[in-house]
Amino acid sequence: MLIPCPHCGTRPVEEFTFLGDASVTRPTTNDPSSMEQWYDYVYLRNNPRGRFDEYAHHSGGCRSWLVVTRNTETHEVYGAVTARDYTRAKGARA
Amino acid sequence: MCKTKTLGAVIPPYHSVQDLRMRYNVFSLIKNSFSGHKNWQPAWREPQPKSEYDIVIVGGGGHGLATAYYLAKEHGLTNVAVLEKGWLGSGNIGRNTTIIRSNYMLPGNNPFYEWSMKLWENLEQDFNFNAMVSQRGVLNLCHTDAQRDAFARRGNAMRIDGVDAELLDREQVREMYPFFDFENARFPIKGGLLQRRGGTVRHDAVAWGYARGADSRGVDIIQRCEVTGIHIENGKVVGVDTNKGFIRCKKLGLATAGNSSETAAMAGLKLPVESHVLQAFVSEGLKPYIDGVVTFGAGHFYVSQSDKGGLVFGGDIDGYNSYARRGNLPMVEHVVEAGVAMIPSIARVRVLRSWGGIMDMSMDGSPIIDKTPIQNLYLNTGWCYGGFKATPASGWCFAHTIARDEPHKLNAAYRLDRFRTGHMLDEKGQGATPNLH
Amino acid sequence: MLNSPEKILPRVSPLRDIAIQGRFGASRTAPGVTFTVRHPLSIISVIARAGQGSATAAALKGYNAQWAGPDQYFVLAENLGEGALYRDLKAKLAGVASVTDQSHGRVVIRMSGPRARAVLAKGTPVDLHPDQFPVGKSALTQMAHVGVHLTRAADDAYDLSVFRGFSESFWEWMTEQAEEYGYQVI
Amino acid sequence: MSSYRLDKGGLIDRTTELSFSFDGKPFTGHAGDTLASALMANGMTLMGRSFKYHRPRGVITAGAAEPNALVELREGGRKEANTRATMIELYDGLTARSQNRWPSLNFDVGAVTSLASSIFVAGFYYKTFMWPKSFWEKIYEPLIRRAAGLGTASRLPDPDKYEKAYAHCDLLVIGSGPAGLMAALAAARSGQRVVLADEGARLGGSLLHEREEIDGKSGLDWAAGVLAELASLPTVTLMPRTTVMGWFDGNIFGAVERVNDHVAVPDPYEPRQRYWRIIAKRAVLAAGAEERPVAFGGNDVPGVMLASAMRSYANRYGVAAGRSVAVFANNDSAYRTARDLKAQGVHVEVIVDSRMDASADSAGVPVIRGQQVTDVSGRKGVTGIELSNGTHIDCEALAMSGGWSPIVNLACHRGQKPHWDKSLLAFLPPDNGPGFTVAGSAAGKMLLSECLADGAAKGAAGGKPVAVPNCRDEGFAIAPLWWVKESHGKAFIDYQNDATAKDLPLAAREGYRDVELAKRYTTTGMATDQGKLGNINAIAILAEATGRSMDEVGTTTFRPFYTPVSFGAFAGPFTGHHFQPVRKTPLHEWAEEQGAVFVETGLWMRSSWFPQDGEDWLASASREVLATRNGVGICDVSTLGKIDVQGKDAGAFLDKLYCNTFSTLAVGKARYGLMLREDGIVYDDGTTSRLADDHYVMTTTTANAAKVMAQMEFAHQALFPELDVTYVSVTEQWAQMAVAGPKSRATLQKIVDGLELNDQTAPYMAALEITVMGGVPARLFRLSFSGEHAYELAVPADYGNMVARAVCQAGEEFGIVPYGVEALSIMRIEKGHVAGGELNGTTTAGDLGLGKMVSAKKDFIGRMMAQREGLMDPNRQCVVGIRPVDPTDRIRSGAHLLKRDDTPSMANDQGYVTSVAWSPMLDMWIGLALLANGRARHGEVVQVWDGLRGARVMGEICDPMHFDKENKRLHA
Repeated sequence: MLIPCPHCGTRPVEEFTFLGDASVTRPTTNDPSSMEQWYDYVYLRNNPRGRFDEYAHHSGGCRSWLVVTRNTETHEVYGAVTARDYTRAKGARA
Repeated sequence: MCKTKTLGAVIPPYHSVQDLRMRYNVFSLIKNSFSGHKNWQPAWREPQPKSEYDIVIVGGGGHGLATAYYLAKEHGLTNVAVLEKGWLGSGNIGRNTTIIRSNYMLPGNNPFYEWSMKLWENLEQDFNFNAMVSQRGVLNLCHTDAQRDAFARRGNAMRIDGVDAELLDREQVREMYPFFDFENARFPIKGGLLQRRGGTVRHDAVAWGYARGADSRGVDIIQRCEVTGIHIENGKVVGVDTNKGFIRCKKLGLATAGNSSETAAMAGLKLPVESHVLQAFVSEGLKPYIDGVVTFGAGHFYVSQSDKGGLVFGGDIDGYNSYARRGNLPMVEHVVEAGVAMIPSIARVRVLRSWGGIMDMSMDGSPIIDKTPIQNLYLNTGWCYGGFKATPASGWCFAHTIARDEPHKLNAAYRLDRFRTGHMLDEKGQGATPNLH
Repeated sequence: MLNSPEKILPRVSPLRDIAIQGRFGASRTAPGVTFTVRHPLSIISVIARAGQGSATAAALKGYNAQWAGPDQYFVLAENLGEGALYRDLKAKLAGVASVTDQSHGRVVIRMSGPRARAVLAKGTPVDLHPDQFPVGKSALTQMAHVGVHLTRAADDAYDLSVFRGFSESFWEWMTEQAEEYGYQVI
Repeated sequence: MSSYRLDKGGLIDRTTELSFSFDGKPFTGHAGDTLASALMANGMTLMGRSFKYHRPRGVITAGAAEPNALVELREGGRKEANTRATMIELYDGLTARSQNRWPSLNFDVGAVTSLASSIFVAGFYYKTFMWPKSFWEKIYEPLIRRAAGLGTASRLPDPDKYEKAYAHCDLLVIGSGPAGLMAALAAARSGQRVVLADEGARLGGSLLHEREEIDGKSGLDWAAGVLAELASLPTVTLMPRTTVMGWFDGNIFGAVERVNDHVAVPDPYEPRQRYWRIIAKRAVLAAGAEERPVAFGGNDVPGVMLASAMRSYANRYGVAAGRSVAVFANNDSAYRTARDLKAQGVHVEVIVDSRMDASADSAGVPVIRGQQVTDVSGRKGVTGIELSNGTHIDCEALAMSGGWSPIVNLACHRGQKPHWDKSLLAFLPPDNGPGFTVAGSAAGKMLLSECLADGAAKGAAGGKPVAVPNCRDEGFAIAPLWWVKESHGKAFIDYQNDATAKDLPLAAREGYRDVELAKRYTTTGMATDQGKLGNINAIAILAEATGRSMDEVGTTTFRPFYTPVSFGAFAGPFTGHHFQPVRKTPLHEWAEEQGAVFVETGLWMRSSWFPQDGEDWLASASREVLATRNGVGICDVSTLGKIDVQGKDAGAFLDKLYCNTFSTLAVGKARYGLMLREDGIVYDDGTTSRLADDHYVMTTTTANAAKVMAQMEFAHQALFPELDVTYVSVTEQWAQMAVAGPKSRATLQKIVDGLELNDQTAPYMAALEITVMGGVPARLFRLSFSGEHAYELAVPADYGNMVARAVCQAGEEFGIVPYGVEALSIMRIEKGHVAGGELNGTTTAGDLGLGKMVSAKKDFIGRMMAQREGLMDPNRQCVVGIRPVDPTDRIRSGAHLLKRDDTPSMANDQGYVTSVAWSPMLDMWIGLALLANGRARHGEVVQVWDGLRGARVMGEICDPMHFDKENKRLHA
């Protein structure tokens, strides 16, 4: 599998560490009533067969966290953006 | 072998198995040889699905078939269908590294896996099928003082509950496996934790034995039947859509391993589970080389030798979510590097084949066997890479949970809501990162 | 102003007793690869603060600054006293970038010669074809389980910068990979 | 003894004679031979025994799919089991032995199993060996295991080296036959970076053994011309002896180059094999096609082989399979064998063609049409054949051809399925898009002209086309024939595993109808050739038995590896001591001088203890503790993770990372910090110091340094990108030493420049930037893990050893000792500080007695989830101290805790001992433990149950701080 790191160019999968579903959003409140949101954030995961946004750490390269869009059934990689940009875009959508 | 206490159910001797079309034994083999083996009956029927069942189990793998078997055998529930989208046993039951053991540590896990071991020990006579249960020992190597301390904790947790465990020192390990690297190792072998009752089982035969046993009791095993939707009315499951039409059911059990998130999503449930590919490997056939099962403690590698002579081995998951039953080279190298580090002479042995299975990796490394928020929907998932050894107990407990609508005490800790309440069963201490379990 | 400590205590490379000068490996032909330990060296990590990426890049004009990640650089210099480059950059980049001295934390090995690229191909998945990896370009990668900051210094010369603690192990691996071509250490 | 060397012909070098031995007997052959061809040239047709029935077997193929002629090659640590004689290039001094036979290949007692073969049908073992139960493990299984397996693996370490490498190219061409050469040429001429790989020792593929002409030249000469052109181009890499064994995601191919398998012992500077990962923009698979056997009685007798193999032995190796041969085929291609053999002067008795309408040119060899070979006579060599009409024909060898199967394996390695072509009687490769195309006969192009044109087109892929050379095509016509059912003898499908044609209908009858189930039940296709020869026949027989089409039955999954790969190749140089890199601290040299015993800690080597005069670890560590507590000790703590954190929001960032607060820390001070995971469990701990308003340096535990760094990167980049903060590891920049004990200040004072150390200038938890030894920059932290008045001194790593020596010199008058991690651990347990045993990934701050550190005022990672009921339960196991009631008793780590009078059971389990130490200060074993509701149980006596080691002692629960509870020494 080749991952197109926005900083380093295309690199093979052995340079990356994965952290799963990137669609989760850390709650912005610590109010006790938000416990369910936190449970969802920490424990529940999108786990689709097919297109999937996932966190990937270029741990063997530039050490950037990326969000890679990939097909979990064919392993086709559609693209990657930095987690920073992904988070900001998600914030902008919210 | 150490004494173990029984856990409720009494395992019947083989002669109480009822209604088998044809008993298997050496005499039936000889008899059939005279007729050129033309008269063997099918091991299971190929029925068309009925329009309604009391219980439908989704997933014709080890856990699903075992569930159906024990529903029929232990609870007398035979109006049961097992729906399998591929061929019987095409999931992880047919693609694992065949290891059985009960060397667990936490109170929620240990009695469950020990019950599984007891069921293994009587399985073949129970279902009249030789699955080659082979208790040649599982040895976990340790390479640091901290690992040895952790093994001492684990071994004592086993012994305190009557499970066999031995802590070996370096010389005892060397006596068992003198050709391991004791001279030039990057991480010297300091000892190991041995469970002599651990071992291997011929994995396909487990699926076939359970299928034959369930079928003979009236369970319909329907292959090439893919579930495409779950019907829920007023918070209750009423049936499933399949490629062979709608099938009504009073109760629905999901035992779909790596596909659990997908099947649960049909009922609107999001699970604390990720799907990951785990590769396994077999070498060319060799004369006896490794007697038991051995796991390396300084890398990801475990190995045993099958009765056919192939070294069956594996390591870690590839690490990224996947539904593709195949992996990539980095993990192949990672596993094999550890293998050669453990056994320097293995360098000239050849790896014949690699394959992959999809693991239902849970958030604490332990499984879920439970009811769900939806009435009459039951869930069996989260086996990480330990599902095979659990097959008998998983089926036994899941059958109990479905039949009685409540978990058995053996699976009481495997609750779906344990993450919400903070009662995790985390043997490795890795937390909510499924790919580290 | 601090005293210059290397006048009292010489800096000691972790490869001092490892990178022995001489000719090694196959000796059928001229050495395919030449290794040099670049020591002592000043190596300063520069990381731009938020929004200061271009200001940082601009401020580093005139320095030997090698790309080392997004808005990050290693600035290298030879023959400067202990902490001199660090102090210089820290003053120049105040508020613009974080400056950290890594002079002792990394070891830089220069590998050159006609077979240098072939040796590197035994470690890194980075495509070293000159179209893809021209002179002056740097990459962060892994070789032999060790993180490497790799820079093409000339057509057939590369700098490999690794954490100091791994340098001995890395040296053993790298020189073994060069044996078939014959190598010299100078 | 019917095979022999022909007088002329072949690509062997008849002027070079090579000596070798087989089963101890000496033979000679020529350069260019394989072991198989050399044995045949010496009249040896019997080369192996089969798996189940120990049937005598000879070669079936001349290539990689060989299932029968497997031998043990070489000796000692270089011994390799199951090596295909057809792929071993002969070298001088080669030694090989036959396998799976006793006492000899010629007389094998194991063949007795064939007497009972009528009950040894597919799956028989699932039906028996169950009674009596105890017999399985004691009798049946040991027998089965001894009988199973093929060759014997060495138990000596492999002395050879292995390498790994990456390659990049625009086009990878797999296979160097007509299609592969044209593909490579087309791409190379347009300037692309081309890699051409072939498993053979010599490039050329089928052109090396076929007699077809191209552009008016022999195929061999034409190939030589193309190869010369390719070799002259700097953008082309030719890789003979390189098997591309797998296709992986990202168009990455795994390949193994057999650099030195063709010599007795590799050059000391070269590897035996080199494992390649080839990253290709495009690939063309031009692997050719595999000829199929036919299932008929005795189709395994030595001397029965594939028609193409027999042709190859004659044309390439100058060896005839027998003095008179017969040919049996269902297609035209086998006629070439008759013609080529005849041209070489071998007597060809007859061509038996199953087709009534066969019309290929037999060059005068008699053709019997519409007949089939039902049986072969002879046991260890062919003596004749029987036809379906009862005719017996004498011959010494039989060439068979059941048609051709395109070698599509690689094209299906990523889950694709091939599809059946009814006219070619072949599974054709799937369409994998432009990144991976299949060309030539691997794509079902059965004519030479088609192969050349297809290769050229797919190599160019729309780029500049190249001219396709001229050639004359041989015809290709075929009619189905899989299994001659009238056979009396066993008709083998999977030769090595002894799976017969009859096993497949039996499997279907018993319910194992799916091709995957039938495979598993009969073991067809599970031998070392992975079904290359037999699988299509098996599918056809299964299709007939179940009334399905070939496509409905389908193939089993094509999985890596195309041919088996040695463990050594995958492991490369990362074996033995080089399995993982060694990481040494900047004080390693100093520690060595001090006589340290090192211990692996992750990748680090840490000094563990410093024995003197034959001390064991306990005596040494105890002495080190006493000397430190009574005077001064120095310890290498460089392995702790050190992270430089800078920026306007550095404090705010640390507040997110730690459950306690760092934005309020004063410049020049350090603070202990506790880091949680988002699930509320403790992740790591360490001290963090503030060097300036916008500059902190934090420390992590040795074990978690890398993980914490990744966690910081995640927190900043994915969770809090708005924070203006940077962080970089400085672990390796600093040599760091703990200097501890009542004389630590006096010791350090001697090397510190211009600063008087006292409680005002360097109070407890001070963090100072200073210089030592006349100008060496340094950081001085007044921290204590030991509980003593202590410091940690950090200096740039290149100075580390010299500074450590200077500290030792300065402390000499106080009796300074170096102490290692053992002594460090003893002292931390005496003081009740938690470490790895307690920070085990399942404990909360509260469990560790650190609940008060958890801020209620701010958001931080782990805050909310830590409040779940299961993590707040007062009955959770929490850290306590434990010591034996009888001070002469020993407590061991990993022992479990039970109430005083309880019987051992999981239900009664109360916790366990996490860390222990012999305390030289208290003169007894002490420990830390996790105990249910432990904080409320100080003073309680419990059982310390260690059934694993047969020990049970009574222990008293106490405060975790065993020693100096008032912390007087810290401030002394």
